[in-house]
Amino acid sequence: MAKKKMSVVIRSSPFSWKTFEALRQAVGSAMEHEVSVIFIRDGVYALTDWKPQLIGIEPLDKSIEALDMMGAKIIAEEEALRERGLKLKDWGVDIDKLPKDDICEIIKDSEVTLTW
Amino acid sequence: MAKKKMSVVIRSSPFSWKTFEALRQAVGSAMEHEVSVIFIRDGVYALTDWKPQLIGIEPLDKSIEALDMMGAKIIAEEEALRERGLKLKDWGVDIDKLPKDDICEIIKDSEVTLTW
Amino acid sequence: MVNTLWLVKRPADFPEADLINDDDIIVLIQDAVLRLPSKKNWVACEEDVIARNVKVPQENLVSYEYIINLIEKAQKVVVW
Amino acid sequence: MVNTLWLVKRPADFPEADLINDDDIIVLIQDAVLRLPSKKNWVACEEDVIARNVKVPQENLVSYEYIINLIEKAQKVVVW
Amino acid sequence: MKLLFIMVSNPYSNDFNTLIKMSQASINQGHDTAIFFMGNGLYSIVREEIKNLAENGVKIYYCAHNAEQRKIKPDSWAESSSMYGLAKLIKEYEKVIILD
Amino acid sequence: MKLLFIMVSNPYSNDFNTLIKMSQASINQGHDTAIFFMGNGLYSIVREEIKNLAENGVKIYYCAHNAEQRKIKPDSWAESSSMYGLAKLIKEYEKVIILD
Repeated sequence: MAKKKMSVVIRSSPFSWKTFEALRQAVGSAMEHEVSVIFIRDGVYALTDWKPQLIGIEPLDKSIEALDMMGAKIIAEEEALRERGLKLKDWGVDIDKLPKDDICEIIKDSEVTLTW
Repeated sequence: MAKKKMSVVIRSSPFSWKTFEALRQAVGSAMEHEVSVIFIRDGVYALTDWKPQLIGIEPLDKSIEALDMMGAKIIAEEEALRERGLKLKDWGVDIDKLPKDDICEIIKDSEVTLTW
Repeated sequence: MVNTLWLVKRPADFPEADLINDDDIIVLIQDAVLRLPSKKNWVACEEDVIARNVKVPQENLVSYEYIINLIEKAQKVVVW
Repeated sequence: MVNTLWLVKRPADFPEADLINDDDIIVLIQDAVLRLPSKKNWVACEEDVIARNVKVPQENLVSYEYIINLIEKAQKVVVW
Repeated sequence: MKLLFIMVSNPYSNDFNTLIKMSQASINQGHDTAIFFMGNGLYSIVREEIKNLAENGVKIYYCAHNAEQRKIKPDSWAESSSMYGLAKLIKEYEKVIILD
Repeated sequence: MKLLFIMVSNPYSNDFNTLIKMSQASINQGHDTAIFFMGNGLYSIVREEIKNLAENGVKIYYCAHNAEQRKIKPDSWAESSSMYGLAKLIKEYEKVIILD
């Protein structure tokens, strides 16, 4: 019943309820585990200044704040941001921009990986 | 309130309930309209000898028979079959293998096109 | 007159080029606004664009009301 | 020992090559059985293969029970 | 114009948002607007937004077979129908938009 | 082995079939098997196949928030839980498989 290293990976188009559910799940997990929430490929759009409510989805702000408060890491893929020419929104929390290689290492190093 | 020329286009992976629903809808429409059911791209897999029940989906046989009985045309894209090396199952009904160009003409010529 | 109105929902999932006539129009909605088409004659749903915070030329942005008007004028609508 | 078991559901949606170790194994399920991987060390869910009537070498076909055994032996499972 | 939507898509999807916004815009402009729910589309029929559309004048139909299969009991403002019923709607409506 | 599935996927999907077949195979081999339903996964909890799995010994949990949001009332053999409850299950179960 030990605390685990967990990666929550958001990797496809994030403009959906799934992203909200993924973060809600990550917040719950961060209470008990060492969580990294990792945004790769099209998943990085989730961290830009998009407007979920405009398409009927709940905003992510509270989840992102909660993740930070509970010491979870939030990580965005550097290459994915660059290729898409994206800028991160200021979420008021630390977001690590890491190259793909480093992200692969974090995922490999996790005991539990949940992909969304 | 006239009878219409209708295309029902199945174009993506057909191993799902959606294909069953698409054919059920096509059967209903064939009672009132001039229907062509068109399988393109990965949609052509639907006409091979696959086993829906094995993955919890209802079989298509009755729908295919009903379409034929009501005079609907069933059309498979020649190029899609060739590229995938697929053979059609003998459904006991006529299935036209047509080149993409001809299929485009049929779709253009339809008053209603429903894509699945 | 608009012939066919193509309602496109996913990026890079365009109708086969052979299907599109010169007087057709493409309307990008949902995630289709993430990648702009190389074809002419397209518009994008403004709300879907703003929601996703992507860059689309202002002159291509249209409201839902405008899309409904296009649908009315088109001979038919195909969701692709 | 199997390190990571990659459960792949969609054709051509493979994990980034950097993620896969030599002692990992790829298990194809659902529509992933439509395209065979270029990597070594993979098996495919027999029922999903038969359901889709696709050609997969007999020696790569495994039952659900076999997949469960692989999961038990693996250090972890990642659905990709 | 008479505009018909066929809603087959999954619940909590982008298609749901598109459906709501487009049918509201359509009814706002005075068009005769209808939605036919079938397949997994049925799951959305119980949402508040659909009830609001119905109150605003959008006609709501559904496939009774799919509803029963999914154990969904639509409210009385939704009209029970079938694939044959859908075929007749397609005759009557000038434009048909499928969301699946 | 202790094996946990997290079911988030849409109803009538390929993931549903995978979930049923894999969890049955797991319980057949004597593994401690559980399914946690959340998001759109909740829609599948009312299906007969899940009840059968429960009767065969698969433990069934669900996110109460998602159930309420979707107006779904699971039977009593399913245990109401939360995202925190899921976190504790992840502690306890050795392997976790997410279907979304």
